[in-house]
Amino acid sequence: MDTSYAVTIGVDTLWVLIAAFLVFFMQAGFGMVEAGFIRSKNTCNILTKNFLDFCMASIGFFICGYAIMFGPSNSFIGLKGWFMVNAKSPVDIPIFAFWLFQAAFCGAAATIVAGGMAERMKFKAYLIYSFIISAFIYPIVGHWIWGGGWLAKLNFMDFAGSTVVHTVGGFAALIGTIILKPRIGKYNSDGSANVIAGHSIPLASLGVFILWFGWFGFNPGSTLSVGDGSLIGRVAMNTNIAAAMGGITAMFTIWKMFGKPDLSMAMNGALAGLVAITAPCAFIEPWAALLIGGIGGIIVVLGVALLDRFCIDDPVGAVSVHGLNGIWGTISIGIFGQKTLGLTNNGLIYGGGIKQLLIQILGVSTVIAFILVTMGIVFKVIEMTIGLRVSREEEFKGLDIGEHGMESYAGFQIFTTE
Amino acid sequence: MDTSYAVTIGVDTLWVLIAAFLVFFMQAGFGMVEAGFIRSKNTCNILTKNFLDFCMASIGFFICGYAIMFGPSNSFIGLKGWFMVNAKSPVDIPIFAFWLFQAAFCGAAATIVAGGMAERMKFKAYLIYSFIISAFIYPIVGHWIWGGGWLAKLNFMDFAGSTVVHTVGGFAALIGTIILKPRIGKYNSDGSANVIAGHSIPLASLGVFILWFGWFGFNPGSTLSVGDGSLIGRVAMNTNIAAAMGGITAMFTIWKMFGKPDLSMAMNGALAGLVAITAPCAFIEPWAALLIGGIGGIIVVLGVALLDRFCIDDPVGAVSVHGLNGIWGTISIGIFGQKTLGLTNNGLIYGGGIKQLLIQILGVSTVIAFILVTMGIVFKVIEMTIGLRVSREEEFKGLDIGEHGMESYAGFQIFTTE
Amino acid sequence: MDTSYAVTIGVDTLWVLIAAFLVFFMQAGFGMVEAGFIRSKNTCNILTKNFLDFCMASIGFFICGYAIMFGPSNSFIGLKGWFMVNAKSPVDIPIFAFWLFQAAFCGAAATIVAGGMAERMKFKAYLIYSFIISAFIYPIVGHWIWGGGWLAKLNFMDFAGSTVVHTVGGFAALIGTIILKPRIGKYNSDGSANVIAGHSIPLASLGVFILWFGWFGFNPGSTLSVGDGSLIGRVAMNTNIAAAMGGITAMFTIWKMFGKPDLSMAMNGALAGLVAITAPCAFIEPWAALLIGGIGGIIVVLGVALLDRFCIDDPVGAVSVHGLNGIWGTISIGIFGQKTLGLTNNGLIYGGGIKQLLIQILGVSTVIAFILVTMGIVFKVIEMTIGLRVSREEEFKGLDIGEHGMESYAGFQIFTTE
Amino acid sequence: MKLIIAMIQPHKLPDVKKALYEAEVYKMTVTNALGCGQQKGYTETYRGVIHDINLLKKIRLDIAVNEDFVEPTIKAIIRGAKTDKIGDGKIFVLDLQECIRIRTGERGNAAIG
Amino acid sequence: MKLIIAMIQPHKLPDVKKALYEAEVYKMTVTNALGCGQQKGYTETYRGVIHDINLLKKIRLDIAVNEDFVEPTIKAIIRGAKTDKIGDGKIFVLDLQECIRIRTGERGNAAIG
Amino acid sequence: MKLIIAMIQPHKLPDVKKALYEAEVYKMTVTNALGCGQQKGYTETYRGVIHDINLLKKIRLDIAVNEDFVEPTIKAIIRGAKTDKIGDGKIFVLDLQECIRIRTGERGNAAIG
Ligand SMILES: Nc1ncnc2c1ncn2[C@@H]1O[C@H](COP(=O)(O)OP(=O)(O)O)[C@@H](O)[C@H]1O
Ligand SMILES: Nc1ncnc2c1ncn2[C@@H]1O[C@H](COP(=O)(O)OP(=O)(O)O)[C@@H](O)[C@H]1O
Ligand SMILES: Nc1ncnc2c1ncn2[C@@H]1O[C@H](COP(=O)(O)OP(=O)(O)O)[C@@H](O)[C@H]1O
Repeated sequence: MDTSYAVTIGVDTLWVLIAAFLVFFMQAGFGMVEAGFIRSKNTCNILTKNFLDFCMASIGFFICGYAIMFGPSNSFIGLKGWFMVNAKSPVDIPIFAFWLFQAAFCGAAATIVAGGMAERMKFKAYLIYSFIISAFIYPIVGHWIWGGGWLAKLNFMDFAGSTVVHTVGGFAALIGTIILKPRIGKYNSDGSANVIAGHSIPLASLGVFILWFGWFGFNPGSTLSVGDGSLIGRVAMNTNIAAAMGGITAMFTIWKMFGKPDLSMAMNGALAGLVAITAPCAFIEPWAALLIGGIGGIIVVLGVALLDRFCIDDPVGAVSVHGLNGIWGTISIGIFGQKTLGLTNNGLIYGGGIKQLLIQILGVSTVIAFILVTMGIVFKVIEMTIGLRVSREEEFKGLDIGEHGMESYAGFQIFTTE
Repeated sequence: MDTSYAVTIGVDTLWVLIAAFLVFFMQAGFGMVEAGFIRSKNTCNILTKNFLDFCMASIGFFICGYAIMFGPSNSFIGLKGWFMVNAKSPVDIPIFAFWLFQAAFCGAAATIVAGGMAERMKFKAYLIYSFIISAFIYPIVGHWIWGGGWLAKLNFMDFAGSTVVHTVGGFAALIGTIILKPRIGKYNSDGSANVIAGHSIPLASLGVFILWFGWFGFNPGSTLSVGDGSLIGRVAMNTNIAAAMGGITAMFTIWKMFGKPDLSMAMNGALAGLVAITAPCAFIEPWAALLIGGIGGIIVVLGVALLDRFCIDDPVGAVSVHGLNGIWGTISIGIFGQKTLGLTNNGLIYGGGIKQLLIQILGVSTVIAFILVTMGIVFKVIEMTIGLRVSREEEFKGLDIGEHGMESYAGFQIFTTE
Repeated sequence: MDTSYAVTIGVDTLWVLIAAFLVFFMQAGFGMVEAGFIRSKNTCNILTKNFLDFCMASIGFFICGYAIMFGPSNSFIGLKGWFMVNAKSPVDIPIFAFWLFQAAFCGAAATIVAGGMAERMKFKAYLIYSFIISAFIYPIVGHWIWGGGWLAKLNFMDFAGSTVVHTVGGFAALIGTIILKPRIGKYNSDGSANVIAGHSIPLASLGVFILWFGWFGFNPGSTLSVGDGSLIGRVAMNTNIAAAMGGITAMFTIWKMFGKPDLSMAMNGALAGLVAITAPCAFIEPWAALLIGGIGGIIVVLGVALLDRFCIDDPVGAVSVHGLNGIWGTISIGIFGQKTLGLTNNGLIYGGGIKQLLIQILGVSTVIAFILVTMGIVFKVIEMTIGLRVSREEEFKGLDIGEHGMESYAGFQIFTTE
Repeated sequence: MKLIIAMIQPHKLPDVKKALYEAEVYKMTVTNALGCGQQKGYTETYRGVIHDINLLKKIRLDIAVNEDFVEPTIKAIIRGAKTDKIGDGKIFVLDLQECIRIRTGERGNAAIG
Repeated sequence: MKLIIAMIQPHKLPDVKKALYEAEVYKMTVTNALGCGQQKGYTETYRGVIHDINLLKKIRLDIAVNEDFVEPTIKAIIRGAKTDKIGDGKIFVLDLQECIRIRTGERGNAAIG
Repeated sequence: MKLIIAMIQPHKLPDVKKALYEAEVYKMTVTNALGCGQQKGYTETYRGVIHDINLLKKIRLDIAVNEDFVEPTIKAIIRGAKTDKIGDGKIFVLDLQECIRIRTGERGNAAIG
């Protein structure tokens, strides 16, 4: 046959779909990390939450999430395309492919919270929360930044979602865990913290690799088109460098501070680097990625220590990884970003002044404020109605038996003396 | 250099290969799910079966499977291209890429059975079975439906294999487990069932995510070409929606029926949704995917209960997930399918009448009959020759030690009091 | 809009990036296999090594690795493009994408060693080693073969790295484990070996599937372009056939020799087949892949037995899998390779005489010599400075507690009586 | 009072519990253990090395009873655990000087049940 | 000398250890066990089958002490383990005929501590 | 008859078993336990929190023997387990009133071996 050529839109769809598959797979990564970092007696519970919040997110984002996020109308909220009925795709690629990519992002934002509120939150309460955040809260923020909303109009930049996904998830986790209070036995009366060790480092390690792997869909996929490959190449390399550097700096920081190279922290560091690079990945040079990731790795270690100082119990480090580094990544655009790579103004060090920096700060702070208020209300209402936290007895026995009537590791002899 | 353009066939091959890789990866998913849902003392055994049936399938499908499935000649069986020697590809993409995609499917059909017959089937017997099904049985059915056989000629539709892969695997598992009899201690003399809890929920949960991930190759990849991306986009979205809805309905069904949200069932529900959507995914609207998946989730819960009623011991739910939902998915085309999306007749609700529905029912029933008979004979012959089931002592001690002389979790203290 | 067509370079970049992601993911596979095959008390340690060597490799390959491997200049070593500053890509695809693909390969070579030296090597020592091999040693060999160095000029062929990656890693592991000495209790005074069973077969099995999955990026991706898909199709199919056959032959060999089908060996066999097919995958017919993989599966079993004979303690079989089969795969080109598939001379059985065979042997032997000498020095120097091996007490207690102050499975009751 | 310790085959635990219930012995503590005795073990092979396992999985029962319950308890354990195969296990009887129920502080016979 | 065996609720172990330290009892051996007693268990449901669990997680303490430490030890255990809920557990006291410290070969009272 | 209970270092189990075999003691029950004694533990650090571990892995042996085997058994255990380091463990000897072999119903000295 005589050669026929592939149409651009087909190749772009192919690319976005593969990226969407990878982002979906991150859900498994979140599940394994969260499960690995908590006690075995609550493992089935966190996995159920993680599994169902993606299901909920898919349905919620189908029913109204997409309409709110990408539906036309005012710059605060979209209101068109309920149930995807004549919903439009803002880009060239077909609506269904675009939806899947966005739905996977929505699921990620939702599941971040599970880790921060792990080992004591009621399952019912979690189900409700997860539907609300993915059907309403997340899409609204998304609309502001990616849906042509007011922040987009201000040229606020967040390439792949440091703010949209990670800051949202991280600060929802923060307000959630504050309202929920620490796990029994985590802090002593004198405010000092106790170790509540994760039950499976291998699970956690696998999870981090899966997340890193999925991030190659998360960031490069956000180009939404292949073009001549130069942009997706840059984004992919920057993503990898930031992650690697984050892992290294986090390990050395904790090593210096506490005398041992703690894998759980090194892994958090890589995730921190990934979160931080998510916003700027397209607008910077690799050496900047090295810096951004490296700083991210330090931030996460200090963040975890800081939270313990304030007796805020975040079992998996969700707040430090996603919350704090979401901020850092968003701001870093204002410092290392380049006009030639698609920004409207150069970053600080390229002589672009503090203009972009201020826009970034403005954007991320409003989002944080919005999340703390709205999610604070959501959690409070849930607490006052069906209740947010399981009983003391159930917390001792473990949520697996209490909430699901089953064990995660039937037959295994496990000490539960915490 | 002056721009050169990518040829369609190259891009399509790229797509089909990536899909093939994802489908291959499902093998890991099956392994983890099956292992997680059984007792630790038989884990190494099921993983060995799962690992080797893919090896066997690859070789078997290379030697004669492909020739039988896609070789020209009569409409019952193909007989050309042994050892792939001048085998032809029925589509544009190169033969080797097409082979890999098909071989991965073949492996999936084979491994479904491992779960249904877990914890008591001899390893040798399993090796022989797995070669036979992947080299002969599966390819014959495949020939009927995808190889231009008689069902294809009747316009029987099965886009990605609800019947070809899942019904085949599910009903092979059914007849197998019936012949094999239940595990010791599963049912009491009064016919009531006992719990034989899976030993690792995290493994199972990871496995389900891997399967879901792989399904994005299984269904969208079955387009075998990228085109303008609209079809693969639709298939991918429908696949995701059905899975999510299946997980949700299954969870609520079991919650209602037994008082607890059982993760193992919710996960089975998602798999049920995936199996059900496999046949219709290209021919329907997303809202239909929602329904098909949701119903699939309910079917799987009722199916598991039903089998226990009849004292048919299916440790991982293979029959309900793959068998029953394979039927449901196949039939659903006759209800929700659309002419405009590539069917020859509209489905029931689009006023196409029951024509397509009847064809679908005819197709899936003949396949079931064929499987029950052929596989029934295969298992019976194996039973009478080398034997199908391990000794009572070995079943107590566990097949890991009995068949493989090793433990799955050396050093771990595990209660084995079942 | 009127159809626009996708540019070749974009599609090729897409392909190489996806392949790079898959190769990256192999890191998780290595981690799970290595962890699964050792004792639980050293699991966190091996995972930390595995995690950090990839981080180190990424940074090392960024700082100088790439410059040494692909920088122009003499045929022994490249010396241009430090920190990737005006580094060039030797192929059409953009430099950043090419870098990521190559960096992932570099990480693989580094991590192979972790398994061979597992359960007794100091963490600090490992960190230093991993930086040196990925920043200097590996790139030099890479320069010879893929960077236009002297072996490339001799038409030495290694399509995807049987020599460059696997022989390098395997023999670095060999010299390392020899210098390190066996684990306490592995060998008796009479030279007979004891079983030190791996602690988690499921982890190992998952890891092997991940590696196999990743290999579909490793080999087919090495085409670095999609073209009309026929080459990537061939490579993918050959890769799969060799792996499957390797698994089967290894299982039957061990079964015959020791009476039981040992999954850990069957899995090593599949990896052996993958390593062996890595060099020739593009230059051979599928039937040859069947042979090459099958022989690889036998080699690995005999190799493991042989090492035990010499009291060389290789906990995960790194030397047999990567070292020996790296040699076999490299040589096999000289036997089964075809001119029509891109070689300069036909292989032995195609009447091309022993020319290519000799070149292959020359190449792989020089590389081995180079590795044994350089890495031997590296390990010796580390031993004499900061020390290579942990204390006897720490080895008993486990490196998790000794080196990292944490347990891998907190709460689980584990016998540690070895 | 006596403390009865029994080592039994793991898969006989359900039967032993049933037998004990029938003998109206409802309280016990169960531990899993490894036993070494006449019962020969099995060989494991791992990566080409053969290995004899002579520590076999057993279940240990600790049951504190009053004098008049000693024989019934022993009989019940035997009834439940006996398979006439080597490895069935042993029963050990120790003298129990004192028994205290933590919840109530009760001591002696009253605290046993 | 006496051997004191106590079965307690897992989550009370830290409190019991604290109480024992206060009573200057520093040496003990801890095992995890499953207990069956008055305390009713819970039901598990798995894949549509309901299942009663009556073997509950317990911690077993073995503490060898000299005569004069028996009562203080018992009191300390009760202080630490008591929650007044069914399931708090039991303490058993056995006569210990001999105690040897492996390291030194010391015997008797000297070897206990 | 006596019941000998020994707490030893996990990695000494093979040596102890060898020593016992040499002393013609072939039957025993092994349990894994956590011990707390003079031997100081170690500190774990996890996510920036430091944590003292004072429950260390130990192996518990239960061996029922006839009178004339008591001393040989004790000596064998010491021979196998002694490393002269703190933490080597303890041996406890209890009086065993009765011993029954489940398989045969044999009682007393005959049932021990
Ligand atoms: N003298 C002993 N001391 C401690 N435990 C014993 C003793 N004899 C037997 N056992 C326990 O009883 C189990 C079964 O004993 P074994 O000799 O194998 O069978 P049988 O009692 O039928 O001869 C052993 O595995 C061990 O756990
Ligand atoms: N007679 C006994 N023999 C052995 N263990 C016992 C006995 N009675 C109680 N136990 C242990 O003590 C635990 C608590 O006893 P239980 O009867 O449930 O509560 P309480 O002692 O407060 O009545 C049980 O789970 C069991 O482990
Ligand atoms: N009085 C005791 N009661 C119960 N177990 C004890 C007692 N003393 C020691 N042990 C056990 O013996 C182990 C070793 O004792 P330790 O005091 O650490 O060393 P040493 O006996 O050499 O002084 C402890 O970990 C504990 O398991």
